[in-house]
Amino acid sequence: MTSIILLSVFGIINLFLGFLKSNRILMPAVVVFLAIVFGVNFIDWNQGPQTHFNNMLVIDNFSVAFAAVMVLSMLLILPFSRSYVTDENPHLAEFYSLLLFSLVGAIMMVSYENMLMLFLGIEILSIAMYVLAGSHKKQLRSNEAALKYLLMGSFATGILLFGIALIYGASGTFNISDIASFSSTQPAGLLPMMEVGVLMILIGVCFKIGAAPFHFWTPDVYEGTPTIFTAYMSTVVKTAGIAAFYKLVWSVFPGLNEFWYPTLVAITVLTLVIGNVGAAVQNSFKRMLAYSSIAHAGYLLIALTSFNDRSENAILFYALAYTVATVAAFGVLKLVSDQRGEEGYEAFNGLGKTNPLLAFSMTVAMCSLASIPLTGGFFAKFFIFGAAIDAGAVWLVVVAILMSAVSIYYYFRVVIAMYMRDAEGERIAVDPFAAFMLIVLSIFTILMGVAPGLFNNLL
Amino acid sequence: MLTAFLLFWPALAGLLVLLMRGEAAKKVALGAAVIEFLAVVDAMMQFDPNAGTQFELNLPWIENAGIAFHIGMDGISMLLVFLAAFLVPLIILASFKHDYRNPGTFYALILFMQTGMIGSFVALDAFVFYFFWEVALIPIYFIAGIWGGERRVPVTFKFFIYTIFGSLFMLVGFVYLYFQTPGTHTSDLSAFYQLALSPENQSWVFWFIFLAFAIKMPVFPFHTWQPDTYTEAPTTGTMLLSGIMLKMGIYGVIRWLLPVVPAGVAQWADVVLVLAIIGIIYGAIIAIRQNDMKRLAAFSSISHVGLIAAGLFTLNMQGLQGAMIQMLSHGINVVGIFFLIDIIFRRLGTREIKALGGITQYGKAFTICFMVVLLAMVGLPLTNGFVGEFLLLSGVFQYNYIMGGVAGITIILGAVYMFRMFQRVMFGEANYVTSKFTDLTATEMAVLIPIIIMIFWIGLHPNTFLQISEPAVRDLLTIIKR
Amino acid sequence: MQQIQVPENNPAMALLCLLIPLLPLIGFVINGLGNGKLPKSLVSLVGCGSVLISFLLSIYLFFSFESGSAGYVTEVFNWIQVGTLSIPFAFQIDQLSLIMLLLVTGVGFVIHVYSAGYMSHDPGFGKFFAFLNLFIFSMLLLVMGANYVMMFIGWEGVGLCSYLLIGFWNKVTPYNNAAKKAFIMNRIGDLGFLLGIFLIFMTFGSVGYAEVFGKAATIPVSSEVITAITLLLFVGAMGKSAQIPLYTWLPDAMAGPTPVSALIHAATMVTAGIYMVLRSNILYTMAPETLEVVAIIGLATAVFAATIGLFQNDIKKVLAYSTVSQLGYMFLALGVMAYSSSFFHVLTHAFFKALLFLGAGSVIHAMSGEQDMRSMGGLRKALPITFITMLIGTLAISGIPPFAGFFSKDELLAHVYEHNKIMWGFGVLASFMTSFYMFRLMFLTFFGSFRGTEEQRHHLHESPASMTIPLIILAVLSTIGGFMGLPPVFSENHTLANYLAPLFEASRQVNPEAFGHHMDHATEFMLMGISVAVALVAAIIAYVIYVSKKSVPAAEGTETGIHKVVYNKYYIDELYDTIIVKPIMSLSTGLYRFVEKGLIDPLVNGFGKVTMGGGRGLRVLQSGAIGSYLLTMVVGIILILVLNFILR
Amino acid sequence: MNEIPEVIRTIPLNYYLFLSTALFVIGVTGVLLRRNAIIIFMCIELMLNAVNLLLAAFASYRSDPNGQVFVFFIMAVAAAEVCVGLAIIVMIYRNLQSTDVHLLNKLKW
Repeated sequence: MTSIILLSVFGIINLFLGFLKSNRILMPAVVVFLAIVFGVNFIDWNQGPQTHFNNMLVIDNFSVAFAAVMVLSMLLILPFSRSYVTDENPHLAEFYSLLLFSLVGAIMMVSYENMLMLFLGIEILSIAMYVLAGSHKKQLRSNEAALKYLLMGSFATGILLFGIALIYGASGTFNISDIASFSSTQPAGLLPMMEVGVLMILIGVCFKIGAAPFHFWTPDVYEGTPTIFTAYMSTVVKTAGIAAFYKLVWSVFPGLNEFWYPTLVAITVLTLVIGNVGAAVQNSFKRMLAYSSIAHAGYLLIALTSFNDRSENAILFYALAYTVATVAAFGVLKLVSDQRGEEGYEAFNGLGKTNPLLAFSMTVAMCSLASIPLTGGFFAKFFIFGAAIDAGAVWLVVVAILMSAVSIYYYFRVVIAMYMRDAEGERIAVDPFAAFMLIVLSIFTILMGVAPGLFNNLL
Repeated sequence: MLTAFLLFWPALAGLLVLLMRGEAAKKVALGAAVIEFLAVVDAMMQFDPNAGTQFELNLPWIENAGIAFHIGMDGISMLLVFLAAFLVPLIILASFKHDYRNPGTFYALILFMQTGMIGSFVALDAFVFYFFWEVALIPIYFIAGIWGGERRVPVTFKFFIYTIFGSLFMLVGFVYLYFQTPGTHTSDLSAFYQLALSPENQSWVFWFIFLAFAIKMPVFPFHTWQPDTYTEAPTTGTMLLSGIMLKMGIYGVIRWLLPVVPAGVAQWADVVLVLAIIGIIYGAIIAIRQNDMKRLAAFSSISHVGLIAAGLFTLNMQGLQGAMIQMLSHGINVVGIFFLIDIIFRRLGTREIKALGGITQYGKAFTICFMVVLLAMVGLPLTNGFVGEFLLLSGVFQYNYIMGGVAGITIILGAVYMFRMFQRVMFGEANYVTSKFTDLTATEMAVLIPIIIMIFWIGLHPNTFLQISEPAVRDLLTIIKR
Repeated sequence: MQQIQVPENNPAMALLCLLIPLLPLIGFVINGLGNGKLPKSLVSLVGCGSVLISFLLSIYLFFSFESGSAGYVTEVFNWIQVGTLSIPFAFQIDQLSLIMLLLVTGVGFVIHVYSAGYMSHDPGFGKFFAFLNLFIFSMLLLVMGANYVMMFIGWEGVGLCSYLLIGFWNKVTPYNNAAKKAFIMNRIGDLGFLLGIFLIFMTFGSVGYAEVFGKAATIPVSSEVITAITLLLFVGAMGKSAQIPLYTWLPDAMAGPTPVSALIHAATMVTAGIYMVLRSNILYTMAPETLEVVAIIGLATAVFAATIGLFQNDIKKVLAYSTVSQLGYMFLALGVMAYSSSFFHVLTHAFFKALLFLGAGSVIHAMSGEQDMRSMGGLRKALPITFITMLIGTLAISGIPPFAGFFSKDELLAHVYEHNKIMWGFGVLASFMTSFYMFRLMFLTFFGSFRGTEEQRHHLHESPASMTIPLIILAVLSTIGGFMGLPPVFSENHTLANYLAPLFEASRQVNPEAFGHHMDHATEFMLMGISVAVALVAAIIAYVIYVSKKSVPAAEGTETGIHKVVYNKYYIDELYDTIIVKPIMSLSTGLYRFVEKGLIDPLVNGFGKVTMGGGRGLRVLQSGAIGSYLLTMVVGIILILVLNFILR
Repeated sequence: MNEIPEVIRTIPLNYYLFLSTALFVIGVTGVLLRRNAIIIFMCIELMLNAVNLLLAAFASYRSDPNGQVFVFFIMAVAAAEVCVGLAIIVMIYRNLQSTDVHLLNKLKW
């Protein structure tokens, strides 16, 4: 709870800092803010569920853990925003503040106890992202991304709200434990209204995490959005969405599992296939990462469909591993595309020779995303598959591994470009902070791959 | 602790080598590999074949998931660790004449790979095994992809994806088995051995796990990555792949398939044997007309491995022990033959059989070495190839007369393609290309002499090695037949 | 029941047994590694010396062996031990291996000495001796081994040496092809042998002779498994001893230097098949069906090869076909269970065929490498010793008394006569042809006038002593060799048969009739008479054609009709080429092109292609237009609702 | 709010449900059919208002203020969305001199 308040306050303070003449203070300030939030967040660790706002928010280990992952994500992304930190950028403070505010929404999404909070969290997060997607005002691509995101996002919100309304109509409450008990006390089967409502909520959340067939915005928006915010979207937004989804599955509608299982599985399979196959044909690295984020949503959905107590730990581990690797990938992409002006695979040609560090951390990130052992991604997928196999969904896992094989194709294309093609560009200048962060990310990824026991049973 | 040393020493040395440049990297890498070899020899001296698994180390790894870092060696592991430790120094030495770009990285990758391979040979926990299984793959991917021939990128890429594709199925199989273990689940080998799955489940789990091994070996028809990769990879990579890595697949079958899903094996053994035997004949027949020596050796490897695979599934003493000794022999021979091919390629700039001829007039020592390796490859008695081939064929014959007979054709076809190649390359009149040939240098001799010694050692006194694995294989058969 | 003793290991005896093969091996290593560095004198000293010592040791062994006793086994070390399969590296010393030892080392030594002269101008002198020594080593393992796998070691080893020596002049591609062909055809037989060994192991649980033969008698006669074992082993023998259909390599093997032809392809290696059958005689006795097959194939080979021999013009080719034919005889004898007669013929054949080959070598040496008899003629003046010794050889092989061949062949045919008169008839026919082509060879080579070039005429000379002395030794042996097995009409005491008797004791118990002599002396005399008459008639015909009429075989390519077919060896090589070699080659290309690159590889790549195709298909949906995105989403929503509610 | 006003009861709940659903579908259809970004945006607002109506009706029928509170939040959020949305549309108009969403298809595949 404290973290929500602190983030809001820091957001406002940050806006005021924007009045100062120099933008240089902003990034360190945000880092400090986030560090504080990260630390304070753990005050609630192991304190048992605490309710706030009239039972509308509940802070428990689950929300603390996911909040930590999200705050950490932003902390990890920040160093790569250095190219924005110039005195000419008049909106820097606003951007940072928006990020901080959106984080509030994200945390609300993982700690909601009431549908209203879910809705508000989603919107706080989304509206900030609409703005950030369009933050390159002069650039048509950015504009297009913002508009697409906005229109489709609010469309999806409409669907979500309609679902919430229908559930309210059926159960008479927005409180999730009440809904849960309501749905479990309907032995004769649920009202059709409730069922439609559940499906619509499902669809709304699927849109937010970019699951097929509601994923269409993802590649376009990711591609058009400035890289730093894309990184944010594909980590924080995705994590928040999947955690919220998990809460829906696990605590809001636990009695409905049988009802929506076929739908969920169909969406999962479709997401896996579209994400991976779509990524395989991309020529832009950034767009590939967008599709890959769809694919990873698919893997995470597998954990959701297994409905057992392994899944939350699996999801948390996965989210962490995915976040760390994705941030590294986007970080390197940002550095490379800033200086080579391209976002395609060719931009990485010969990076292994000109910038061994960038190439190495990119390779580690790709290995992690492709779930090669020695990296966190391997155990992430391992735990997810474990949860699914434990639930008996072997065939779903088979689909997933077929798609994993495809994923190796596109992740390793960049590795090939870096190590097996000849250099075209000059050496890329990397500021020390970013370099340090890349090293940290790589070590973290490998640490998760070598000692997964540290992270796998937190909840 | 000894096992842990054997396992991590190459990786540690690799980290050191990674930082070095130029000649120093080669030498340090060689030194590290030699130390590893000496350590393995020491381990072999201390090893008591009848005492089951030794030098065990069981550390908690992912405690809450029942996954432990459990390693150790029994006779079967011991032999393969020996093979890996024996070949890596030779492979490094064999590459001395090459000037690879970034030698530090190159040699470090070799050493990392050694750790991966040894790791998969000593793992006693399914996930430790899987972990090292994949870890071994990454270095070879880079070795082949960065330092390989013209078509290296697509070819190694295909290899990489294909292999991982198989491995992922194995992972699913392991995870499934893991959840079948009683209580708080564990992935320990012994727990897997005690599983009693229904035959239906064993049936599909068999294919999930076997797919990975079949691709790695490779067994017909999962082999298509192999000739291309062997041809395009730098010779060092080809040696690592064919000499040691391929054995991971065979080892996997022995350790992680046969005793784990015996009922599945019983259901599918015939199918696998037929595939393996098709592979024997198929690889051999195709090898006859190949023009690129490396590709020829690659197809011959398919044929040889087919026989080993067939031997594994006979589930009798001769078949399995034959597989053990043949793994050793094949590793040694194939490294020898690829090295000899590399010598020709480096001297003359071509591996095309059609372009060669009459080399024997310019390299007497070379001819002798080539001949010895060739004879070992065709399984002439008193060379190592014979012992394995004899036992394997005997095993297959005991399993089924007709299969044994058909598999036996390999000894004819093997002679056909090998002697055909040998004749065209070594005999006849020399041409303007081959007349540039010069005889072996001291470094090259240093690689070939240990190989030749081993060829005759295993050929003349195979019991040295057979007795190491015999008790372990016997125990394994008891588990399988329980 | 023959009991082979396995005495407590006598280290001295084991060492002695080990030394016999080891010495040639050492010779091989010295000459092999020293190839090109050691002086020729040292090379020949090491080469001949090692074999000589082996020979002397063999003699010692022979005389220290108690004749009439069963053999003994000395184990050197345990070679392969897997489960119940135990293969010791052990030697068995008994009557059979002792005589073979003497034969191999004795004839081997003689030929080594001969080679020192014959090869003296060759740059590969050291290499040659190394290979010869290696051959002796392998052959000794073959005959001394105490189990089938040991025999197989030697079996493959001699095959290798044969390969190396046939292709000795490896610059010449046809020679290399001949060598390769020999090795591969032998391998076909080896596969049969190998499978036979597996079956033996499965049936008897062992591969040692003592155990196998001990248990063999407990199996009913003509049981399937025994028949299968013996047939498989016989396939091996067919390859090694050049029987139909695996004989075509042997004539080609004449590409090797002549001493090689004498040693390997006449005297020793090719008789390995007979040795093997003799060794396993109990198994064969238990399988009468197999014996019948052996007899028929032997007879067919004897006749068939002899017909080809009739019109060959290459002096060595004639001898080669003659060898094939004689080997056929030996198998014929085995087939009628005349085991000791067959072995008798092995011995005499070794003497006279080695002699003939060496003689031919001497001729070739004198003719500067010319092998075509059409270019020879009248050589008896220039090469008197060669002529006389070869004449003795010819008389011996044709079966003219009192030379060695007469006794062995006569004994052999007598047994065939007892078994089957028709077979005997064909045997006599082959004998007739043998006599004809041998005398044809003699007449074309040594009689008439010289038909070679001037240069060759100048060069004509008798060979050096190192070559003629071996000829003389062998000529003596060919002359007196027959007396170790006098027929019953002359002597009741058949030395060789009596010596070998313990070997066949078990067989005798299984099938006593085959070992009894029921023939009366009149028949015996009649058979002898017919043989001799036939041989003489053939010789006279040859004399008339080639000496009186002075006809010379036509030049290449002018043969017609049957003559042409026979001259071209019935086109068997071409037939094999068409039905086996070419199909395999096309199969190789076909499998690679159509199955590997046309089916399996595309299937694997197909996975990738489908993925990429699917990806490109997805791009159609990802059109960039918000409208279509929203539409697809709505379609998705509707689908979900429909599937969940209407189609439930 | 102990008693539900009779006047609300006179209209069955299903009517509200059908009306809001119809409004919602009209909104969706509008979104699908129109090309002008502003009109699409208005259609989305229509969808949200359909939800608002539904919530209000449910709330009234249940005499539960929660639903009505929710409506306020939706309104507030919608306002925020409109702010941002119009700003984005203005931004696009500046760059493109049009608000036709069909012109925005540079990002695809």
